[in-house]
Amino acid sequence: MGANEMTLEFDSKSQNESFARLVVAAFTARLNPTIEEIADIKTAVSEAVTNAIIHGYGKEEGKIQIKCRTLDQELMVEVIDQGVGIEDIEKAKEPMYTTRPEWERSGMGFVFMETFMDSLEVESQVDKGTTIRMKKKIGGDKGEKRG
Amino acid sequence: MGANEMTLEFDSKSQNESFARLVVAAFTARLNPTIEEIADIKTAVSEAVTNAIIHGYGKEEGKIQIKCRTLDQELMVEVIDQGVGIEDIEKAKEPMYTTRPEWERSGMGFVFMETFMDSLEVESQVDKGTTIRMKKKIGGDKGEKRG
Amino acid sequence: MKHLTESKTSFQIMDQCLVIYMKDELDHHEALALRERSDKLIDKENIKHIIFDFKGVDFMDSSGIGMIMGRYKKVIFIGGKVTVTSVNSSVDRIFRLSGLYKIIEKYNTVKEALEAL
Amino acid sequence: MKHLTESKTSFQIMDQCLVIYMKDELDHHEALALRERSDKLIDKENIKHIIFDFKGVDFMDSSGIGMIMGRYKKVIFIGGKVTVTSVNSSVDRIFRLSGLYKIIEKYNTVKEALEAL
Ligand SMILES: Nc1ncnc2c1ncn2[C@@H]1O[C@H](COP(=O)(O)OP(=O)(O)O)[C@@H](O)[C@H]1O
Ligand SMILES: Nc1ncnc2c1ncn2[C@@H]1O[C@H](COP(=O)(O)OP(=O)(O)O)[C@@H](O)[C@H]1O
Repeated sequence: MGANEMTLEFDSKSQNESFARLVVAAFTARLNPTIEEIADIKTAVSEAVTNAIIHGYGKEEGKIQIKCRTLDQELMVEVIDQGVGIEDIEKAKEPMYTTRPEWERSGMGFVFMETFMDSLEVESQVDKGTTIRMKKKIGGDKGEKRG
Repeated sequence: MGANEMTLEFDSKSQNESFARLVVAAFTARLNPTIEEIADIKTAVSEAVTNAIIHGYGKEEGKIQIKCRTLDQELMVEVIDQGVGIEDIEKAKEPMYTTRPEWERSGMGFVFMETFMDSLEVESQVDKGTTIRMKKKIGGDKGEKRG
Repeated sequence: MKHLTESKTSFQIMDQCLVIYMKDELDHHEALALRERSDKLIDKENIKHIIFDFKGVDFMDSSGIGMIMGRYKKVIFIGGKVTVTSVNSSVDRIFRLSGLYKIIEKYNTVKEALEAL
Repeated sequence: MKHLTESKTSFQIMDQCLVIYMKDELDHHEALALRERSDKLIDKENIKHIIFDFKGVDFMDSSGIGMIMGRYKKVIFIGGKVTVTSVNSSVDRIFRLSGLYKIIEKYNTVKEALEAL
């Protein structure tokens, strides 16, 4: 199947979290994902988008971009903010690590992104913003069918 | 309810028509539309997106942008292409007028957009592209509740 | 996508009548696929009448109108009829606005449409 | 949105036990609303035990974990218990990965959870 791309840009409001998940899930639909694969993708996107809203922008409001690309049976998703950025990426990825315990964050966001997707890359610069890049093959055992 | 905005950009492939409708419908969900209002919006968006794909870009492939904005109980949608443009906009809007009878076009696209939305504006320049701007109030009789 | 599309719509042929049971959303993308598949059958099976069943369809836009008109033009010359069945209210509205009921008939069920041929 | 959120979740209080019947998708947005509403009840009604019923929930992310841990911290000091019920497989996976089952218990139904208090 040929490449297909989309970019979504939306306001960093918490009410848009479910909208963002749904858009990525709908875009992935043509790869014929299983219900479990869709759940994985929705969780990972939800974590990244929530982080952009609460950590990236916090009390400010900004724009969040989601770029998606499907090629053969692979989905690539990028979640991009121009927020405060992450100082220590390795530390941020540790399970249970959160800079916002007072907001009842569990520190499990990056763990879920890594667990539910095949790969996770984090690019971030303090005061510039953060880009989360995730990939996932859909239908691992249907791999031979790709062309 | 405060303003909320999103922009979607995607490839002009016919398989993305249903995706585009769904995204606009999902974005409108927080205005609590009736099933009929959602059907109206999906039809209008489908007409505009299909036109961008087949008339705007034709055999070429390009990018289509959809901009949405909700404010109070009103939805504004723009569907934008950088395709061939429309020479005579008034003629194009006439019922049953189509430049592509050989593709089994019915020439009813603009009629449906006008019928199903509250307002329709068409901006177009030959060889530059076309912008379709549509607005619709959601929940006409709930109007008093807006604030 | 072609595989998906084909598995969604089912076809039934009785005498010279083709019944097309459509599914989900009839937009330009689906209309293209449906046009191709039904025209093959119309030619090969020498079809005269066509019944479009909308039971499974919850969305249609003007591309659906064009697709139905296109099939109408194919069979009208041999004295065929085109009918639509199980049309829900939003699809019905599209048909009414487009004036299509001037040339095609509407029945509640495929059975009624078959009896009326 | 607040109205919508509130009408989706329902609450039931028996003795000092609060049962929260959640709906749809438990993400950060919903967790914020749920936190506010349940904490009011916990304080006002002198709640000791909390049962989160997931029957109507088809999605949860790490914000749900944080919200449940937050309520756990509120009742643990007065010897309360937090349990979850009717957890589907995808929510269950999130609980297992987060290690939450070390501090909360899972039951099939609210009835079973109430009996085990
Ligand atoms: N987009 C972002 N912008 C700024 N900081 C971020 C972003 N995403 C994550 N972080 C930082 O990484 C930490 C860990 O993130 P995560 O594992 O998702 O846990 P949580 O969101 O529960 O804190 C956050 O507490 C925050 O400090
Ligand atoms: N985005 C566009 N770019 C270029 N031409 C367009 C565009 N949208 C509409 N048109 C022109 O306007 C005509 C009428 O459009 P419409 O009422 O939707 O009918 P149809 O799509 O069935 O032809 C089209 O046949 C085409 O010539």
